[in-house]
Amino acid sequence: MALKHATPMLDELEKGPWPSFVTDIKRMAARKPMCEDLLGLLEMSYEHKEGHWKHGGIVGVFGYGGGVIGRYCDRPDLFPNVAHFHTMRVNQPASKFYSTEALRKLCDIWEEHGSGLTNMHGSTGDCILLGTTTDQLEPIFYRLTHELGMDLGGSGSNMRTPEGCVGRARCEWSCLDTQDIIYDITIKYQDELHRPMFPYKFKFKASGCPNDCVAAIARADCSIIGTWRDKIRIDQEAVRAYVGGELVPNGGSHGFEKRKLDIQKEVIDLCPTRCMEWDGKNLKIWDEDCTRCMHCINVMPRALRPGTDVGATILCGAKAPILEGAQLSSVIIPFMKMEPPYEEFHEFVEKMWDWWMENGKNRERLGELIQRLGLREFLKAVEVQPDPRMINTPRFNPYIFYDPADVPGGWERDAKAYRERHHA
Amino acid sequence: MALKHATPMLDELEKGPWPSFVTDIKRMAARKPMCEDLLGLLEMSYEHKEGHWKHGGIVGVFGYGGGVIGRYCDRPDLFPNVAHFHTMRVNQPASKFYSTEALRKLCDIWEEHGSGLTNMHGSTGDCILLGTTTDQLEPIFYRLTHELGMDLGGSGSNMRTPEGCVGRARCEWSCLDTQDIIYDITIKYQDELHRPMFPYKFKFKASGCPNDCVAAIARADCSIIGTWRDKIRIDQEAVRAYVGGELVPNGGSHGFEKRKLDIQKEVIDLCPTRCMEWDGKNLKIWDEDCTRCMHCINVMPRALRPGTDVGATILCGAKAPILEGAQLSSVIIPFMKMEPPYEEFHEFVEKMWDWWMENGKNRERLGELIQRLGLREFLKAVEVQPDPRMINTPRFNPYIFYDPADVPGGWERDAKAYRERHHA
Amino acid sequence: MPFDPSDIMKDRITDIGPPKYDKFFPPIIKENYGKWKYHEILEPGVLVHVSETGAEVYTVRVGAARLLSVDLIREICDIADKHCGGYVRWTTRNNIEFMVDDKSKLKPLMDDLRSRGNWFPIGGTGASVTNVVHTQGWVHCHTPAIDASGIVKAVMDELFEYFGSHKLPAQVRISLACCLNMCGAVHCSDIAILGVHRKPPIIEHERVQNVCEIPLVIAACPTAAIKPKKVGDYKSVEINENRCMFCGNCYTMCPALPLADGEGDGIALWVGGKVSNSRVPPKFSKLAVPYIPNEPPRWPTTVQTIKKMLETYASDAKRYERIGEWIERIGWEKFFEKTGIEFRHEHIDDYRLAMTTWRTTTQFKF
Amino acid sequence: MPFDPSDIMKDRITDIGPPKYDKFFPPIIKENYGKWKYHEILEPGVLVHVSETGAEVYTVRVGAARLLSVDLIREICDIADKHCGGYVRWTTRNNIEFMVDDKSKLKPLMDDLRSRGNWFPIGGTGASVTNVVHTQGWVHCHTPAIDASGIVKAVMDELFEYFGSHKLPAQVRISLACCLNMCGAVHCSDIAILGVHRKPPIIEHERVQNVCEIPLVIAACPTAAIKPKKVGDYKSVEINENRCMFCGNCYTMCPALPLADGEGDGIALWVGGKVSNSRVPPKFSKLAVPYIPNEPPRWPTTVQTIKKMLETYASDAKRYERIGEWIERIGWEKFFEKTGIEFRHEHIDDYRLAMTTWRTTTQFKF
Ligand code: SRM
Ligand code: SRM
Ligand code: SRM
Ligand code: SRM
Ligand code: SF4
Ligand code: SF4
Ligand code: SF4
Ligand code: SF4
Ligand code: SF4
Ligand code: SF4
Ligand code: SF4
Ligand code: SF4
Repeated sequence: MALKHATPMLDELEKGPWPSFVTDIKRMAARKPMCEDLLGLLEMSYEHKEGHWKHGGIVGVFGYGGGVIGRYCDRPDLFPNVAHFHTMRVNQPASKFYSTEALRKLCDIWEEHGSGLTNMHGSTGDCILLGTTTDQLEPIFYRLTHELGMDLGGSGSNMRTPEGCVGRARCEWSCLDTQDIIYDITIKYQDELHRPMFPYKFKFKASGCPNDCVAAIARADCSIIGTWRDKIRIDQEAVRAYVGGELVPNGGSHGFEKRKLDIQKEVIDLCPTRCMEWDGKNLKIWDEDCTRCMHCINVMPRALRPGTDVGATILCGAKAPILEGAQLSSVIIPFMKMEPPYEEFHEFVEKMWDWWMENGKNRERLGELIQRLGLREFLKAVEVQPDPRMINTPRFNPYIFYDPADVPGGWERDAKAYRERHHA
Repeated sequence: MALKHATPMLDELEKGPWPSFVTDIKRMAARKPMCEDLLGLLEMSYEHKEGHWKHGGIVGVFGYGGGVIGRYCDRPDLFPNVAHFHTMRVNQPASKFYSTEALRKLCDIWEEHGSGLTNMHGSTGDCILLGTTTDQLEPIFYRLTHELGMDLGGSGSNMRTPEGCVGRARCEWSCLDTQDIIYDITIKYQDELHRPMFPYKFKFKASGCPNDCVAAIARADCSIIGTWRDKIRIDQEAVRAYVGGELVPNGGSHGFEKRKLDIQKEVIDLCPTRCMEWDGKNLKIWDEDCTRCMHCINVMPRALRPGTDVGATILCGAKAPILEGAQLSSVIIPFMKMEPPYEEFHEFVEKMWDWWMENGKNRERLGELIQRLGLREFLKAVEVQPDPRMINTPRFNPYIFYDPADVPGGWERDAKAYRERHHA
Repeated sequence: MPFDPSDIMKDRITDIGPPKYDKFFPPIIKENYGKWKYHEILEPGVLVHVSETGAEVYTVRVGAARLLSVDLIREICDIADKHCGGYVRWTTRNNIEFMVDDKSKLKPLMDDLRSRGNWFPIGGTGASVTNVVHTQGWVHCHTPAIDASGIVKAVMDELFEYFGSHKLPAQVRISLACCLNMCGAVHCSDIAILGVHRKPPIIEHERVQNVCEIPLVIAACPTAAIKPKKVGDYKSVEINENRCMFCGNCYTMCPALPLADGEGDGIALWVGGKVSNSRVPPKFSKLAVPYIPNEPPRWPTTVQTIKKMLETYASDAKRYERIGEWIERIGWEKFFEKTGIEFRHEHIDDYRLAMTTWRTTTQFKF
Repeated sequence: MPFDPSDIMKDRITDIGPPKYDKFFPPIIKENYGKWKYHEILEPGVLVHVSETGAEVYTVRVGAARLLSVDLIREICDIADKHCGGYVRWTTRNNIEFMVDDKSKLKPLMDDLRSRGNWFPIGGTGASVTNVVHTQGWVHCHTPAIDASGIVKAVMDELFEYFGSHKLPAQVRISLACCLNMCGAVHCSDIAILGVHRKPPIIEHERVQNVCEIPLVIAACPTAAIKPKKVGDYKSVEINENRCMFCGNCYTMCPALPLADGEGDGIALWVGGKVSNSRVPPKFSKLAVPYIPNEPPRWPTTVQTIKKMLETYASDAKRYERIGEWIERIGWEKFFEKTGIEFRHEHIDDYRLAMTTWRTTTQFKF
């Protein structure tokens, strides 16, 4: 069936082995005028090498300050069906397992009320419903909550939809119940998720181990990363099996042929702290020097496992570049046990938010505020003692804000006595 | 002989195995009232835990804007002989070789006209005459120039006294004639050394090799460090002699007993680029990967030597912390041949100074100016092409000042055409 | 009680959050939650996880465009219903994972997937190029300098062989963000594709005072390039173009300052970032290529430059070495030499932390 | 023509610079300039350099206070005349080097040096603590927070055994600067002793306008803590004490803002810097101990803390590892644990590049 707009450039994107979003949209376009116009608009963008969307106005569902991104096209004259093309962010179930039953229902709702196009998933983690009109927002919301038990995710100066890695659901290394932690945060802070109260957005992400499969350290204002405090568990026999070529190194990441693992070169020499030794029969790890980087475990998953005294390292401040340049999260709490009801963690979160809300400027992320006021102020606010694990290196500039409380007489000076000792 | 002031605290510094400056000053104090009062004043500082010198006024020799640091004591009532206690900076001969004849003459002049106390040497490199009165400055200067052929060094917003390592005079590794380079700079830029014309101080230092025995990279606005472009010279027999225990590793720096060098552990594993291999008989160096760190040469001085295609890496910008924090010098010219008459180097220096004088604010060191305006501007000024050797890593922030010359139409925008394509 | 547009508060449910995660766990996952013992990749895209109980779950990972129609999702559901007991999941990089609880179910599942044209390419595990994390581009956002989905498609077509194989020295994570806001958080990717503007904003003086809060606009500029200015009768702003580095933050705050420009905009490529703490700490990606023009529909220069970087890496790096680790070992001077990419002034940082990127040692390679 | 105070321009010689270096080279140096082939340390403080010509020069390095009287210099000249053909040199770290051109001259020279009390300790080569580079302190400067020569004497007395031996894992360079101006450029030392103030300046309102240029004073403050202020009739300044980090730059510009305070001032210790490019690039020294009070005349806490750091390093580091390399290997958390030094908020940077010092990885040791 011929579509309304010719799309010679987009058609080029139907070629090649990777699944084509163009083919997919075209399929929908046959019965969805919104999709037809979207293709036309996109083709025009390809010609102009410029996008054709305007700033979104404030649209949303009643009582929520987030969850919908308003979007209007700048050529409604040509593409009336995408004149309005708002996005709804549906809060995904933690780590994105779905029953087909739920998914199909979601599809039905969306086909009825919107474009029928989605993003599975948005970068933050939401299940994104891409393109609808203002009048459809409330009906969709109603049906989501009533029929699916689903709710909207975050946008604006809110807590954003938290997300975690697959964790204990299907990974042997997880030191955390990532799903449960994410679910707990999401539920406990529904108000913060839906109603803007912060200086800017705030993101949580949780990875079960330092491999950080959800990229928490790069993109969450508060990154929760699983770790352990005791020893790596070693199965010496399995180590020997790797060395002997009976097991495939790195779980097959580099190929599946059985080959002898060169344990010295592939493991010991790549250990960042060089805290391992292989004497030809046994592997020794000096765990007190291990920085739990995961490399050895990654390479020998059947021989090595994280310890059992598990918990999280809490790091704060990651964000994209706007304004001061991108930041990674920094260690704030080297180790915290993470067990329900997560009280210690909640207390930390609330102290952190209080400080941020009190001191943060408009559009200032937590990481930028810490930069501006100093890590010291943040630690004071969250009542955490300074620890060398928070830094890569102590300061190298001599510009120290000494605390007057530590100085005899504080900042008081006796100018007269001074000039008695030192004539001007 | 009893001295005028009791110095019970300073007397404690006459004990112990290290040579005592107190004993030394006391010896002079017997015939030099200035030294007597200096001891008294210093003892008072020890009591107060505060120094007792005031800011220096502008004192100097006629026609020079530097070379003398004025100094007045803040208790002339108690210590009249050090009421004035100016310092003269005498430009040392490059790398500080002296004939006793010259030294004795210097001592005689200084005993006659000043305190008889010196610093051998100041941190910059000068031979420092410590403590005299204003009226003695001209006579000293006259006698220095006439009797010794010596001149004052730098202070204030001048070029400062340049200095180099011992270099080819007594070191087998020197890739440069450090003395000659230092002498050349010093003589060529006498005007800049003596008469303030810069925004602030400017320092040159030259080390013959990357061991940098004059700490040029840490404390010279322009650091000249010898290096080579070809291959490390290897004497394989001598390598074997080290491995065999016939030669003492590291020239004896770690003890003199003959012992077998563990070449793998002590050399190859410590090579920062791991560009060496020892097959039990021969040492192979992949020179294209060598970063000329000197370690292997340091450890096996009888087996390895720098190459013969020698020259300098020129780095700029080192300085102490005031104001922006300390800086190390950064690579500006990866390699420059340094042979008399050093024209290429002079041209570079003059372009650098011109840019600094034109753009530098009062009390802004070159390194800070480069920080403020960007390395790009500096490179343009000195007409050097960007080179990855100038950086440890390319930028990681996306804030790029694209050059309008590279953009079709430059910064011109056609607002009307834009709004024809995009309705507001 | 269906939705009643005249009384939206009726039966209103709010703040319920997402369904509890385990509601959607397949039984094998629920039963073995926290009990997994080890895993193995059986072939590219196919994982087995073995539980302490002896149970096994087989996962088939397939690549997908992130933009999916409900039709395609329904097809995914069909497959999941047929083979996986009605469950499916998405990964953090937008791949789809089908899981079966018995080895015997694996082949039928894979055969089915392979029978459906090229919709479900199997791969993305281990030392591969997995799916490209990306953003909206011209499909939905108002600030992009480039498209997203189209570039991703063109790149993945070209690198397809690396998706379904384990031939690389280590995993390679490619991301795309269509403007400096970097929604994909591409700043820590092995290879990042970033949309950049290169012309300062147009200032629509007649509109500024109506559609923008001038003080917020001024505060938005990281380099303080924007100042208030009266233009005729209009309260507006002026921009010191020499200080503009095209970040677009002013446009975010003010629609009367459009930056997009077909001629000016394009792509910057970044390399060597990583997220995992494995071996070396997480790293930012660094600038590789300052600018490549937008070349729709298939962006050949971008695609070929990425391929060249990837293959240079593939042939030069040691096993386990991520791109950033490889470059740090050989040095940036060698990276530029080996890839043939020109080193230009744009590579030299001149923002806040610029000084920390300069080479303050004589250690470098000729 | 002796100097004529009534006519200083008569016969005036200016701008001649220093004597040409080779005028003062001993013959063995002149003859073998650029021909040296290798060297060896025969015992601590004694070097031989061998020329391609076969010639040898033996150097005896002796420690010295940097502050020397002309009497002591004359004694040095006596020794040089007797043994070294009338030549002597100083090193870049203020040691004295006596050179002889024949092995037979070595023992007489060393015997002579040793016969002169403790004035000429032999050492400072190889894996030793060599002389302490330092600055003026209370002997000459107007801005110091501490003395220089006295502390150096106390430290070297305590570490004396390490000067005349090669027992350390590598060379250890100790430096001292008596204020944040850091004239010794101590910022890249294995161990740095730094004088610090801890009270904001006194403001002598009556004097400010007479002795200072107020705009320069204001510009001098790195944290913009200083503002102009009228106090009664005086044009003066006010200081936001919360922003003061005691750098003293305002006092450099204005004598009416004294910072020195017997109770407030003291020493900060820094570790792990280096200058050479050997193995690892040059490094800045990092804060080890934020504050130790001034304890004249022998600064016992400072001396003992340095000794403790040095000996912890000596017993823990591998051969060739400079202090900074050792710390980077074991991690700062272990440095603080092993030395027993308390980690405090002062260690956490809060200046311009602070962010670059934070730990952005889960890699650390418990
Ligand atoms: C939809 C999504 C991109 C996608 O295609 O997946 C997205 C889209 C937008 N982001 Fe984002 N961001 C999205 C995840 C991110 C992420 C990634 C993450 O959350 O892990 C980041 C980087 C991490 C971070 O938060 O810093 C991100 C950093 C930004 C920024 C820069 C923020 C900063 O502090 O640097 C902006 C600009 C702003 O806030 O003004 C921004 C702004 C926007 C806006 C709202 C545009 C704007 O300027 O108002 C985009 C709306 C696009 C549209 O039309 O739908 N978006 N944004 C992602 C949200 C989907 C979801 O809910 O799952
Ligand atoms: C004498 C000497 C210290 C010594 O005991 O050896 C010295 C002494 C002074 N220096 Fe220095 N500096 C001396 C070498 C240095 C060095 C080391 C070097 O040159 O290798 C540095 C660090 C490198 C550098 O240049 O950055 C140095 C960095 C400073 C600074 C900080 C400059 C900066 O940009 O951070 C100041 C403050 C200033 O200039 O206002 C300073 C200022 C001073 C003043 C003039 C005090 C002042 O604020 O006006 C001191 C006069 C002391 C006096 O009463 O004699 N001095 N000064 C050194 C010169 C002797 C010589 O000529 O040989
Ligand atoms: C499914 C997924 C988690 C999820 O919640 O969805 C996942 C799953 C696994 N990851 Fe991951 N990782 C997943 C995203 C990530 C990410 C995040 C990202 O790419 O945005 C990272 C950090 C990337 C980075 O560093 O830039 C990540 C870094 C790792 C690493 C560290 C590799 C390294 O050497 O740096 C491992 C260990 C390994 O592969 O040896 C790992 C290992 C694993 C294991 C083997 C864990 C396990 O025992 O099950 C899983 C299969 C690996 C595989 O595919 O080869 N996973 N993994 C994600 C799949 C994404 C995809 O579709 O391609
Ligand atoms: C005499 C002197 C040069 C001068 O012009 O005066 C000198 C002379 C030599 N240095 Fe040096 N260095 C001298 C100051 C330095 C400095 C500067 C400083 O300390 O302020 C450095 C940089 C220090 C730093 O990195 O912080 C320096 C870093 C080196 C190194 C690199 C060591 C390392 O592993 O980092 C070597 C190589 C070695 O020792 O193996 C070296 C090696 C040498 C050799 C072996 C060179 C040679 O072949 O003759 C000389 C005898 C070494 C010895 O004493 O053990 N020299 N050397 C300086 C003696 C200072 C003193 O009295 O103690
Ligand atoms: S972050 Fe760790 S626990 Fe989570 S999925 Fe990745 S490897 Fe497993
Ligand atoms: S986890 Fe990392 S640091 Fe720890 S032993 Fe294994 S490789 Fe070494
Ligand atoms: S810097 Fe190099 S050439 Fe100069 S003295 Fe030191 S080791 Fe020799
Ligand atoms: S000089 Fe340094 S980098 Fe070069 S081969 Fe020797 S140890 Fe390696
Ligand atoms: S990266 Fe920029 S253009 Fe792309 S979706 Fe995010 S805000 Fe929009
Ligand atoms: S694009 Fe960025 S730098 Fe340019 S004017 Fe706007 S906010 Fe400022
Ligand atoms: S460090 Fe400070 S106090 Fe010491 S000499 Fe230099 S300027 Fe004076
Ligand atoms: S001491 Fe430094 S920080 Fe304090 S007021 Fe003076 S210049 Fe400012």
